[in-house]
Amino acid sequence: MPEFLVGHFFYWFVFLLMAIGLFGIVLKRNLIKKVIGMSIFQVAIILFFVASASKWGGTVPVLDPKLGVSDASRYINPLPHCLMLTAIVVSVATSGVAFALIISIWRRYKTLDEPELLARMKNDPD
Amino acid sequence: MNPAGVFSSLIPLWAVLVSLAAVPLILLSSRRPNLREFWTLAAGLVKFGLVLSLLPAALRGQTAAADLFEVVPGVRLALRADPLGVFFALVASGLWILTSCYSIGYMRGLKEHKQTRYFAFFAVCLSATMGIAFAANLVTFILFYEILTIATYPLVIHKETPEAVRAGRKYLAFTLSAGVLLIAAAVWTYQITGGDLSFRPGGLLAGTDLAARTAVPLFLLFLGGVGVKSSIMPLHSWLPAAMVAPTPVSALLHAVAVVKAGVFGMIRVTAFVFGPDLLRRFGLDTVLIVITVTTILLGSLLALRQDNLKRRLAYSTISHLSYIILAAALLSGPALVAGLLHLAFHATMKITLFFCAGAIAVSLSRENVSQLNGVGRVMPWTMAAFTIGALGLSGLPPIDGFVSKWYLGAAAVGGSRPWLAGVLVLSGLLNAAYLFPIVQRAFFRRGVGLEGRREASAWMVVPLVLTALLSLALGIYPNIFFDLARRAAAGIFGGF
Amino acid sequence: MIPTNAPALTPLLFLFTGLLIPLAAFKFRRLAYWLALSATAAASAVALSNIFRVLDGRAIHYRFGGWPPPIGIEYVLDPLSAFVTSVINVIALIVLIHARRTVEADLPQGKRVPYYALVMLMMSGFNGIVMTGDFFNLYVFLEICSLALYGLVAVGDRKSPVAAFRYLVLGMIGGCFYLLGVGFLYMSSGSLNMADLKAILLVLGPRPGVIVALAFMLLGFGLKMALFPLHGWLPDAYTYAPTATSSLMAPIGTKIGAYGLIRVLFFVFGLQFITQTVPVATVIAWLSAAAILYGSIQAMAQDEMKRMLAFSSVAQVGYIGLGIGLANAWGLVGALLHVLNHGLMKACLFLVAGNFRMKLGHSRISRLDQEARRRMPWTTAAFTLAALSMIGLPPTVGFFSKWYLAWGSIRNGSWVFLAVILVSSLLNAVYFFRVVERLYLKPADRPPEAEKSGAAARVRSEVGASMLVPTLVLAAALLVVGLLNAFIVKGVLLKILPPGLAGMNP
Amino acid sequence: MTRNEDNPIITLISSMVAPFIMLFGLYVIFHGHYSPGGGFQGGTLLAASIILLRLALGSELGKKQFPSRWGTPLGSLGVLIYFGTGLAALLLGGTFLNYAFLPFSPQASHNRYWGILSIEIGVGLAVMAVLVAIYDDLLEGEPRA
Repeated sequence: MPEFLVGHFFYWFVFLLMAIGLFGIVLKRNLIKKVIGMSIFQVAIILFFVASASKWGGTVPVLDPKLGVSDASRYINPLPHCLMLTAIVVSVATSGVAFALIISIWRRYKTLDEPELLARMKNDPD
Repeated sequence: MNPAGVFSSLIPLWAVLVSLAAVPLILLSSRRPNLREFWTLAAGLVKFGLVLSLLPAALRGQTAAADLFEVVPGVRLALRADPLGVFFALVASGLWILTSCYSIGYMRGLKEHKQTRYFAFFAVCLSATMGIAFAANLVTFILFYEILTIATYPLVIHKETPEAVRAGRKYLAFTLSAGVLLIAAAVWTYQITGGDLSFRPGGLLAGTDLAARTAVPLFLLFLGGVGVKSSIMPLHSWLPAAMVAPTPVSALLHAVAVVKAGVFGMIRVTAFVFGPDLLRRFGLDTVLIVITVTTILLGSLLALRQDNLKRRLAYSTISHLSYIILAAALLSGPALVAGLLHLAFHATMKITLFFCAGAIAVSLSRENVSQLNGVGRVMPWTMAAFTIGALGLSGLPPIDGFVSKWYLGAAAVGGSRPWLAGVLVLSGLLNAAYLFPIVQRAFFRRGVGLEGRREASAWMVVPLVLTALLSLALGIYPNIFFDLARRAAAGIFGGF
Repeated sequence: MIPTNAPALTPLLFLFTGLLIPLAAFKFRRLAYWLALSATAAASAVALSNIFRVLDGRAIHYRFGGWPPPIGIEYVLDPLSAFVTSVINVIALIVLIHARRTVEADLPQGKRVPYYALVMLMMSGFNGIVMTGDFFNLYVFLEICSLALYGLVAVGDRKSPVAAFRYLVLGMIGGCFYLLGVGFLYMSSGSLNMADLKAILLVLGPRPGVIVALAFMLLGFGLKMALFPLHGWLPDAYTYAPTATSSLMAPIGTKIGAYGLIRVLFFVFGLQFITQTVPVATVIAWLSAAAILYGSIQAMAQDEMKRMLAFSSVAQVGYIGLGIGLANAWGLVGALLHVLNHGLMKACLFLVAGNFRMKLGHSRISRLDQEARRRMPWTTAAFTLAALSMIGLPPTVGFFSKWYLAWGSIRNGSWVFLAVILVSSLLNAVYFFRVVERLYLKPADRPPEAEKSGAAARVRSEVGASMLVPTLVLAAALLVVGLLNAFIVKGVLLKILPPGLAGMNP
Repeated sequence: MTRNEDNPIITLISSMVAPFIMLFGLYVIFHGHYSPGGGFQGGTLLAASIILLRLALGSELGKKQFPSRWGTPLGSLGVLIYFGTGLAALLLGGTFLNYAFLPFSPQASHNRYWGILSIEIGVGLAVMAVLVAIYDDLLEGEPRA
């Protein structure tokens, strides 16, 4: 059991981050804080991928003349990093859209507090 | 009806399509009522002619088949004018012509609104009825069955009063639920037979080894599906409600086309899907007999209590429809012949009665039985026709109702259930009890407020006299229908 | 050129147009719409012709950048992807024809060009999702179309940014769950290529990592396709989005989730895995059954037509999910046919709602009456036909989806599902006839002034041809596709089914 | 953001640093195809330099250098460069983005080299433009700082 816990430590770390993110998304009343929660959530997954690529004794996956190309096991897997580059772009875009939405919500309802927002929406005829 | 007797022909298809083709014409000529009614009548005549042209082959036991295309893998959209189908089509299309004439008089007499919509949907209904008559398999049957359901709805709510809207909702609630059950039953059958849904004399499921726990629920699903339109007893209450529709609708659809489509479906289910053997094996025929006997007696009793003439006739219809189902449930050739005869003959008689009710409503604005005192004096033709219909429904010779009831009684006695003959006699008495007082009031009581009232227009009186004469004529000379019914029954039960 | 590049053509075409529109509109503002329309038309043509390319059952593989899979990204044109792209592109084409006037009415001048650019990006995303054979690439396209959709929703009513924000939060979570699933899958197998993974998973069997991956991926797709109980974003988004967006989203958007489910469940994990090893199919089926009932019941309570249609979409997605969850041939055929059918029906209904909004200024059911019908007889007729189809009356398409789904249920002996399917058609009847009845029978509250002056009472103010024709085309398609469904089923859908599915023969 | 004081240190330092950031961004872009770096990173650096100027000098002055209406078209253009490279490969007989088919040189390996470079340039341009556009759009309509 301890080996299981320790051996999978990065899972726990990632899940902790995800839980924090979800906590922010679900329970925080302020929309900005929700977006922060979203970012944490996305970062957790990005870290999960990056961590999955690492290994003991591996180095940066950039061609190192000293190591050559024959022994691929000396490099860590570059693929997850590439994937996460895209995921980061996605998360930037998502946050950008989220902030844009928040701004237009603010302009219309002058509040970012969710319960307050819902109350004002209810009083708002279409 | 052996496969050799099947020949390919598009006439059944045209018979279905002709009134559908009339719909756009009717809609386009909405501003010119005479032209519009011409289209209706023309379509009716052409349709009747087409059905008549199928008659000789059907009398020889041959079947005209129009295979179109596949709608569900393994099942084609197909029409087959087998003797049974031609029988039903003949009744419906023949009476449509008379009803159309009558409708013209009725709608104009009452200056009804939205007549174009009325005639258009009436034509759609007739198409659907033909489709039901000629459907070669369950999918085609369901297709037209549901079209009929929907096309009748605008006719039921024609008056657009709150009462009519309520009746329409009730009608839809019943019929759509029934459609759903029918679909379930069809899909289940499809699964059991492995993709075959063709109606087959003697039973589509006859060859399969169904267990009781499949057969009984399946039959109940079918019963629910076709039982609503044929208004067997717990499922009947939409029919009296639907009497808010204009009288020609009640006359043709709620005495002939729609309800008989349900009954016809019941015959298809019992004789062509399940088959006599299967029904007997699981005792399902007894179930059916119990239901129908209850419906016959209760329907008649309830009819006694109705003061509204059309509602009284509606309960009478409920009880008479069950005669036909009872005949089908007896699972013998003679019984089926009797049932089919009743299908045709009840149509002629009941349509007469409804026509009379409509004529009274138009010229006197009276709808209740208690208001009919002395009506016979001012509307002699109408009430004479009514009398013929009433006599026939009670089963007195020489009206055609006697013929069918006689055969039914004979079949019941000839089968193993002679007590059913007693039921028939009892219900005949009840029929007399709720119809004769009307005749008696009309002719032998003094009415008030009838001065200056006359018969309705000739558009209405002529059709109702014709249907009354037809009832009389068929009572004396029922041979064509008899032969056709024998053909149909012989296909299922073998010669007899 | 086209045959060899067929798989990549539609996503690239939309991407290209999406990029071209802002540049071209720098000078010619009006060009944006026509560029979008012609791109969609071209894509529809390509997609339809693609169907015939793969009818022999062989998939066309396309290697991006020439890299061989499993390292490179592969696009696969097989019958499933050909069918789904055809459906979404053709429906998008019809909706876009309709959209010109509603976009002009709904959006200020300055937002129209970006709007069409976003529509193109969204379509690119949809096509990419369907065509790609790579799980991570699928994620990228999923996010492309989601991002475009957030924007497309947010330009609607006053409340739309809030709806879009909620959609964004849930869509983001869905995307992340999917990505997490992909991560687990990659860690367990070392591959992201679907075909490759299929082979690997056969060897790997039900390892914990694989099961967790499947669960997360399903959660992700469920959120994106609004499968009950993950549908929370959908009603608001559909209601407050501009007409053009909701009529694109409703018929197309949810289908993508359905496609994802089918692809992952049947073509990667395989039948054995999802029915026996880890019976997720059963879970999906039960959730879908709940969705059908929940969506239908909610729809009855709605007053705003778009909102009613939104809840009805939740229910209809349930049909598709149910067909998938049945995990037999006819259930899946029903689901696939319903992808097409629901696309047609919902597009038609949303176009009708758009027509009402255009001419009456609202689409509130409680304010509809005969007056609306008198003014817009064709729109009303289209609505009625679509309503009949939603109820499932023959010969409209709705009947046949129900037929196959009911058959699939019976084959599995799942009587509960059969009952759900049948009961739901009655529920549909209740909430659609409510509207139809109003349109035809409810007397106008305020008799129009013109009524008294005779001839003028018959004033029609039907929408213009560019809006009416697409609506009617869709309505007619409901009948035509319904009658010809056996050709589609036998010609295309049966070829889609993965091998080994139970009950292939009728 | 609400305090509008000209702080000479900030103005001066950021004006001096910005060109270097930009230069470094270009370096990262142009070396992306054979060393760590590339369009994404370089584009971000370029955007950072522009946004830095906007932050430090205020929107009005900052936009002289890069008007915000350029954002979307330049972004589109950037992706179109990327897309065009891929399309060229497709039109010249390869699959989309198969650089070996590009017409830069008869040698396939050189073609890959140039192909990736053009891709990186496109991506860099797009990332820069889009990030600046996001910044500008979010600021749009704010009361002037």
